[in-house]
Amino acid sequence: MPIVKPAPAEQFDDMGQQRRAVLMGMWVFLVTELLLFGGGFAMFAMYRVQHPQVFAEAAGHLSLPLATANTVLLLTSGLTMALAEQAVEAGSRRLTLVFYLATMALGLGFLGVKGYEWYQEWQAQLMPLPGLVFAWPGNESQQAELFFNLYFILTGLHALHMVIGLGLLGVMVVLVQRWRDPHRLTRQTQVSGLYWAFVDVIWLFLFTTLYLLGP
Amino acid sequence: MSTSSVVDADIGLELIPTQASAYASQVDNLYFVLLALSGLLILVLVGLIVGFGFRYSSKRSGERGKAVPEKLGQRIEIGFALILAVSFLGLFVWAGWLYLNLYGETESDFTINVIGKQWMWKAQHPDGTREINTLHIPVDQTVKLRLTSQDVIHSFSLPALRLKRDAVPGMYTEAHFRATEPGEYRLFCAEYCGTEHARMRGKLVVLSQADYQGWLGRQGKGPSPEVAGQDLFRSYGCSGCHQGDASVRAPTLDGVFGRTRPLASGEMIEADEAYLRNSILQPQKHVVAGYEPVMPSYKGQISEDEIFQIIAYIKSLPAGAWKQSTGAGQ
Amino acid sequence: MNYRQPILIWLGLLALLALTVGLNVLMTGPWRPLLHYVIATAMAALLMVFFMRLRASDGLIRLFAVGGVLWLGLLILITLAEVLTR
Amino acid sequence: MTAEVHKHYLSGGWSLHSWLLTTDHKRICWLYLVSITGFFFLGGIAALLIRLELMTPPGDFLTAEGYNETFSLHGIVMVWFFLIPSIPATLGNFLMPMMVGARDLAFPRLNLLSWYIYTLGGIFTIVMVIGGGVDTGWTFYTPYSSLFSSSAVIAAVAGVFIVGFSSILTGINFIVTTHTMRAPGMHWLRLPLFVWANYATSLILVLATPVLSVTLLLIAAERLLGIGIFDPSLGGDPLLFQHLFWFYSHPAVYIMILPAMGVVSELITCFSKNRIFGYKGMVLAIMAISLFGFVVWGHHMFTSGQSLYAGILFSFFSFLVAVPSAVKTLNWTATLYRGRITFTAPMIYGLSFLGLFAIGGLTGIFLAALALDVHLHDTYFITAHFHYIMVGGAVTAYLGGLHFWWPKMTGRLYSELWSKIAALALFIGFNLTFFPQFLLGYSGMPRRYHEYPEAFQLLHVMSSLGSVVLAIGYLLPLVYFTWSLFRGAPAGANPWQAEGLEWRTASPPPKHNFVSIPRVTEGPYAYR
Repeated sequence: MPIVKPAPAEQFDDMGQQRRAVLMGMWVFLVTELLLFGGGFAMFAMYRVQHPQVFAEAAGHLSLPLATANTVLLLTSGLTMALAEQAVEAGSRRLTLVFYLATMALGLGFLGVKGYEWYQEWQAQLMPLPGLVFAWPGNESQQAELFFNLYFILTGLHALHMVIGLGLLGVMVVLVQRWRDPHRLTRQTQVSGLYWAFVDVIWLFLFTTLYLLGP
Repeated sequence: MSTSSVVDADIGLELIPTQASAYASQVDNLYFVLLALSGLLILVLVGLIVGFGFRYSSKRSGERGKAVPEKLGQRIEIGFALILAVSFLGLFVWAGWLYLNLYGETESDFTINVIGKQWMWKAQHPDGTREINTLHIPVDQTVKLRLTSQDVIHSFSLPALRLKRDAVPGMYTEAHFRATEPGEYRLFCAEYCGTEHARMRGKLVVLSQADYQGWLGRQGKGPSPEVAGQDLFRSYGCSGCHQGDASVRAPTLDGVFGRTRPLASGEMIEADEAYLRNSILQPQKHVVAGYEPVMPSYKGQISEDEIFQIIAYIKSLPAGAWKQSTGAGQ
Repeated sequence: MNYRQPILIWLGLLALLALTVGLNVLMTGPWRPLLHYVIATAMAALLMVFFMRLRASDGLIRLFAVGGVLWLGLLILITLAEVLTR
Repeated sequence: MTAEVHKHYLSGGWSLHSWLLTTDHKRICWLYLVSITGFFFLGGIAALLIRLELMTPPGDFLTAEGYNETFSLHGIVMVWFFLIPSIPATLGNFLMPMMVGARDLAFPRLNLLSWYIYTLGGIFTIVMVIGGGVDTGWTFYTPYSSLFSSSAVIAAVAGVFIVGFSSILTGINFIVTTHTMRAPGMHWLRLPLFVWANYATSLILVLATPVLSVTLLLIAAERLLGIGIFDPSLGGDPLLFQHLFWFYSHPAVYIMILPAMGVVSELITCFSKNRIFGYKGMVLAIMAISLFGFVVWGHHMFTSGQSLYAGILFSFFSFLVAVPSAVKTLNWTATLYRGRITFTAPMIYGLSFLGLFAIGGLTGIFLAALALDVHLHDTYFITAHFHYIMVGGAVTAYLGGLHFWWPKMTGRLYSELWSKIAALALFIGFNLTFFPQFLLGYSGMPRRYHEYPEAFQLLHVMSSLGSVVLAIGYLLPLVYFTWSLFRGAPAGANPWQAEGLEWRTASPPPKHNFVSIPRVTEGPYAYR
């Protein structure tokens, strides 16, 4: 493979400066993402203390086994992504590709399970959308509806981030396939890895907040 | 568009609105102190700018002397900040104390229920008299306002009393006042609430106590809220579970108001208006210890008006009232 | 390549997950939610420090990460405090 | 000076391609300038319609719906499409890299993207809002916006949501640039206050905007899908929206005023030829304002039914946050002491800012005082107060900054006489418009009223007349700035004898700002 002499983009003095800038930019972006979800968490917290019983009861209607399986999938994809970062630094195109594809497969698996879970909730008539019947088996149907609204919005927003992440990985697979500028690829892989791990972190708190605060 | 339906109080422009209560004059005092302080600061600022502008204009040549040394500059900054902070602290305490007087718990002589709806104010007096967009109250009585809304957020604004309180759907808010000056004053909706927001206004009429009684007498009044509430209590089927033999399934409600009740969750809660309202609309929220959460919600079936009346009825029941009446019936 | 460290971290994460789910099934009482959040925070910390390489990053980036969490805490704490004292 | 002529950033050509695909921060500044000016005059027309309606007590010129839509348009456009991006996206974009001694921002393509997001989002909103009408006010309070309004709320909310991304990207760019792109020797305590102010602003943009985004997203979801989040009939909390909204929108006020403070610091030092009084104090004050600004949001909710304890806490912090602003005013004034003051147009704007900002700030104290706020909340007193801060403060500083850096941006000088006339017209017109509104407010007149009791007419008429003077004051610069582009005298590198890295390069600057990256050896404002 030809060795490309790394050159920074024209606004930077050297590679070190560019690397610092790119990583810092990504981290600041992740902070904004954190606060985007944070608004959702704040809402949930506020309603959780206002309607503690119904919210606990509603959490009991979600599928803990499926969510746990999903958490395992996502944590494992975090591992493969971390390995992909190592592989690209080690300069192994084949291994990088393998780990990228594994990460994508695990991510797709997560979305599949999530979709199945939504399907189950739809079947159980717990999906509060217009045109659908919302049949809550317990008391205080309205407050339960509030819980499920928040549940679908938060998990939906997270799934949207997963889809964006998968798109990003897809682009990266193509770039790794071409293997033009390894320095640049390393930087790009690190940034994608940060995003992917961040989506993991958000899921951990969603999992805790939505599934584990049951009765 | 005609303006005939809006009744404004007939008063001219008052830069300081009539002080219709002792509280109003206290708020004004705070206002005057702040005006004086701001005036002084602005005067000093403008004085300095104009003074420096002349004295140090670039058209005047000559040496300017040394700049202020950094140490001294820092002392000036810190000193200024401290003086401001201390005077702000005083203002904060003063204003906060007045605020607690307005909104906090106080003994009141009677309560007026106010409901905001697009685009009118509905008020109900303790004896059941109702009025729209006008509020009559007697002078020298502590009046408690209990506000809510049946659609969007409104705000009940009485400038002459320096009083304003939002009427929020799904919530009770409170404020109280003691008017000291008979007269007619303005009443506004201050929170933007939709198309006819600007027409959601009317007047506050403060009457002498005798005139107030006279005014009440002239109104074709309906049944008092307690009586109306009792009827509603039956027609909504509340009595079926809460009264008589069935009261094993649901707690009896005579004398419940103001008592502290143990909940199934182990907490204690005081049975105030907000609690009673919640119990009608979200019965499972605070289930009393020893009872099953079986009561259905009345949300969507009962209006805010009717809830006020049922609460009035429950409040009017002394402890043991039902036992006596059933006992007498045997 | 160094497989050891990432795999150890991953095993640690799975163990913590098993712990928190186990607690959910077995334990009751008011302290449980707190434990769940402690475990979630520990897992997030593992992810951030190792997979997101916070350990190797310069101090400034760590400051941003911590700052973001603090700000979120501010939002949640103050709104909750308001609701609970209403 | 050598006779050598550098190719400057404008000489790269005038093709559409060279503008719409540029990544040069200086050209992007011009793109922003054009969009922002468009939005400003649109919002201004709405303001004039409002003032015209309020000349007479009954609602005779506009219908109730028409009036409500007009003030909503005015608020939405002015807050989100003008004030928030105004100084950072134009002057900040042009100057941040030059002031830290860099060739460009850290992410030039992101910078261009953020202009596209801003402009397309803005045009989308305007088309939808003018076409469909939105009558919620810029605050979108629920449940009115989510359940009751029958206007194009979704479109407006979507537009603001999109523009939020533009703010976030600009914020990230400025933060990273300040941290990583400083020239050799440019350490933190040598940064001009303008850079500090924009840095602090960017922190707020990054931390607050996402919370607004998710909140607006939920309003859209509630209207579109019927997914109730703020719906009281589901047990939703009506105050929740206000908390989340003001968590962004109060700090947003500092997004508008902090860059203005930065501009004024540059103006006053340059035209009194003096070092800034208390540089460290100023830096500390900027950072304190931006961070403390996050814990005062509840002062918009004193009458709302929030907990009394929370009210007291928020009031306390609101008093506190006023202290650093006051210290800054002291420092600006003290900077005049023993200086050599010239009353150029930028300086007149700077001094106007001092007076107007002081009035706006002091009336803020009235509103932090709990009991007084209860009386003044949602009246014209509030309207007057925030216009003193946002128009008297932010817009005045924005214009002052434009006048100051115009020669740098274009290489041309504008008419001195006309610029002074415009600055004075603005000062007089502004006070005539908004001072009567303080009086209206204390006498009880609520805001957002399209008709009102006759007693208030006199003050309303004064305010409306003032707004005409104000409008002329805003139109004048448009004329003489345009004129100067073609006929203005060449400005030279440093027409004001100002200090600062941006004045050490040619006007207009070369493509990469400096012929060689400067080495910084002393702090800013080395005037003495």
